[in-house]
Amino acid sequence: MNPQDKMSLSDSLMLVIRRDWLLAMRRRADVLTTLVFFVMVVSLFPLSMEPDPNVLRKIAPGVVWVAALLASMLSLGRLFSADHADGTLEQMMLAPQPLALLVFGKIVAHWMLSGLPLVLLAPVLGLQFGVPTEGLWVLVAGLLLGTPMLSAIGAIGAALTLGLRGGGVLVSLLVLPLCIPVLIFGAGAVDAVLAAKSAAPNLALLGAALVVSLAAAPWVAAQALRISME
Amino acid sequence: MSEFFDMGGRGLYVWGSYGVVLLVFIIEIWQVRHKRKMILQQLRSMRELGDEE
Amino acid sequence: MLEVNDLACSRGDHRLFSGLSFSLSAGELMRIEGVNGSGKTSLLRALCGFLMPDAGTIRWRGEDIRAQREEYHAELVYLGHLNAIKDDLDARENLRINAGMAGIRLDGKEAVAALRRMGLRGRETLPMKVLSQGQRRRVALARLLVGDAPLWILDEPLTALDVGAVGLMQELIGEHLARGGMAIYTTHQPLEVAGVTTRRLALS
Amino acid sequence: MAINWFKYSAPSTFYGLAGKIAPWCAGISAVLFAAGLYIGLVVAPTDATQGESYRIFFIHVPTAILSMFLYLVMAGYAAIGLIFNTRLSAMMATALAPTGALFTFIALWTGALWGKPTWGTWWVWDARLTSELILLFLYIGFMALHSSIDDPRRADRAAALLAIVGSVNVPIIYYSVRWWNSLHQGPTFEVGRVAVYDDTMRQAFLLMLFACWLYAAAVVLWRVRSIILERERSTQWVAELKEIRA
Repeated sequence: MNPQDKMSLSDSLMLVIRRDWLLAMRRRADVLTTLVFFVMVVSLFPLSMEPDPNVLRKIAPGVVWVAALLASMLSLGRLFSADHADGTLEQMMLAPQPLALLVFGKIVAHWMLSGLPLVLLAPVLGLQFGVPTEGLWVLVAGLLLGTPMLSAIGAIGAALTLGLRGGGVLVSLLVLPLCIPVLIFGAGAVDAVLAAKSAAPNLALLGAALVVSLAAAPWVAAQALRISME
Repeated sequence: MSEFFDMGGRGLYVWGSYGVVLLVFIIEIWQVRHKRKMILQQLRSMRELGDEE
Repeated sequence: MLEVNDLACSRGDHRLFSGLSFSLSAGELMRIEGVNGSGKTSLLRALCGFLMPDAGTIRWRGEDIRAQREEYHAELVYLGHLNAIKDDLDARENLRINAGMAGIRLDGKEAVAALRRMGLRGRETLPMKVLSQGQRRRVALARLLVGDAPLWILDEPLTALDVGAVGLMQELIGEHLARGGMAIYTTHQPLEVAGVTTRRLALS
Repeated sequence: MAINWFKYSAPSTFYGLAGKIAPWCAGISAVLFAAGLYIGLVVAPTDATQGESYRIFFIHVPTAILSMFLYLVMAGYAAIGLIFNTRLSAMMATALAPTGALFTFIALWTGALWGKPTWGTWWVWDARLTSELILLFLYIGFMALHSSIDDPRRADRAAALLAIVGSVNVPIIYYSVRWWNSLHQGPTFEVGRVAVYDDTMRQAFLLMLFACWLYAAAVVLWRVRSIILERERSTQWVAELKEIRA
């Protein structure tokens, strides 16, 4: 075999991302379901109360963030389970690249398919709640920094609950408490702007947490996969 | 004495706290003892089955 | 090349086997035998590094496999009970992606050639959904034709295969051994390679 | 003289050792509880601002401290079990979880009963109570994960990893909740805050803290004995125990 036939680390990373993207495109309904769920949860809040514009504006960041959290929990079940069921995960673990790298690829793909659409849709929902423009920007910035973290931390939970009965509920039970800081800083950023304060500290903390979790979570999730595959 | 149990009108809260603690401890100790009893019983019956063979 | 020393494995708290030692060198073929539940699959999974042994060592080229995971994986092909095949993709896409996952870049032509060798001419771009179980197994086995990994670990490779495909497998393993490769497998069907004595390892 | 720690890490040795230590822990704990409750409820003076309801402090704060401490101990045992593959450490982690969760529950319950007379609400979203609530979720997650995996070794290892991830997160969660709380309500609104000005208050608090700690030790050791028997049931030494031969 020629040396140029071997794949570099970045080639393998791209392969995993492209593969998950391709598979999702063949099953677009799954991506859409998550998105519709997100919109639906957010829309339920005004219906469950007196739609006072002032109150709605106040609760908007929290509602959007909680809905984003729930929507990404919903899609976590698919992260490894299909690959586990058909044996692809075994082959992934036997790849000559570090497993953490491939897991990182899957996290990136998961975020592009379930996190990014939420980020893009969030301003529209913000407008429904009467959030002013500067608040919308901060909401998007916060979600952009926060949703990859949900995918990364979620990957750990998904790997730990691989192939278990009732894995879907269990994964939320494990992952949601760990995501609380993300929720606090993300929703806090928008709150700060709406209260005419700077959102910078919140966003800086979110950014720092993102760097740390993207560095650590793939490795931890890889260990979890090894445990679960035993 | 009744003054002690009244706790300056806050008896419900103070005794509610300590009472639940007592209850939780009793339940936990009972549960631990029960678990030990069950496992010993199980091991004994396993042993008897082993002796018959 | 592959040395197993005093290996012990268990499932949960139940011991499957212990004190297992053997070695396998270039050109050798080994068949693992034993009744259901004797730990054949567990042994193969331990050899891949999935299962942590309770005791003992597994060495590849003199070094523990856990100390050199990536290097070892580059020289290993494992085919388990599961085919690692995606229903939403076609045969060619499946093979190219699986090869890529194993670090081998495969162009469309090479993939088609490998699939044709496995007797899948005309099925290369059909969605996997419409293929039969035996044909899916053939797509999975096509992984053996790409790359040059010396160690093959095959768990029941003949499941769902017809007589023709079994003959093809015997041929493929023979070629692999002639190249200096080695293979270790389990099977409930007869699988003999002409001119090679199969070593047998019985698990009790 | 060097102590052979590995000897005590064998489940068979530890089973006997735990059986000897546990009654002592329980006995001392009972004495300390009696002394602590007497000083805390009878001797210690009434608080000037909060009245008698501050006496919940003597049980709320020790259980809150221990609930966090037990989580860290649990994560520590879990980490040792994961790294060195020692079976006993994993069993200890499993035995610690229910007691930790119960202490968390007590801290929450007593916190609520403190909030009502002091601020007029059953629940305040202050840093300590909120962190306790999240801690309870973490404990429940640990136990739920452990019990939903059939293979005991996988269960030990998966739950251990979760506990380690959780213990890294506990301080982050605590400080993020604190920071969020300081932005919204101000730091004055914290359950468990008492100006300790009297020596008897300090004594009662320390007595109760050690009493709770020893109670936890006793219960965990008793529980781990059952877990050891359950997990080692097929071994020779279990079959030879006199409590089973009897």
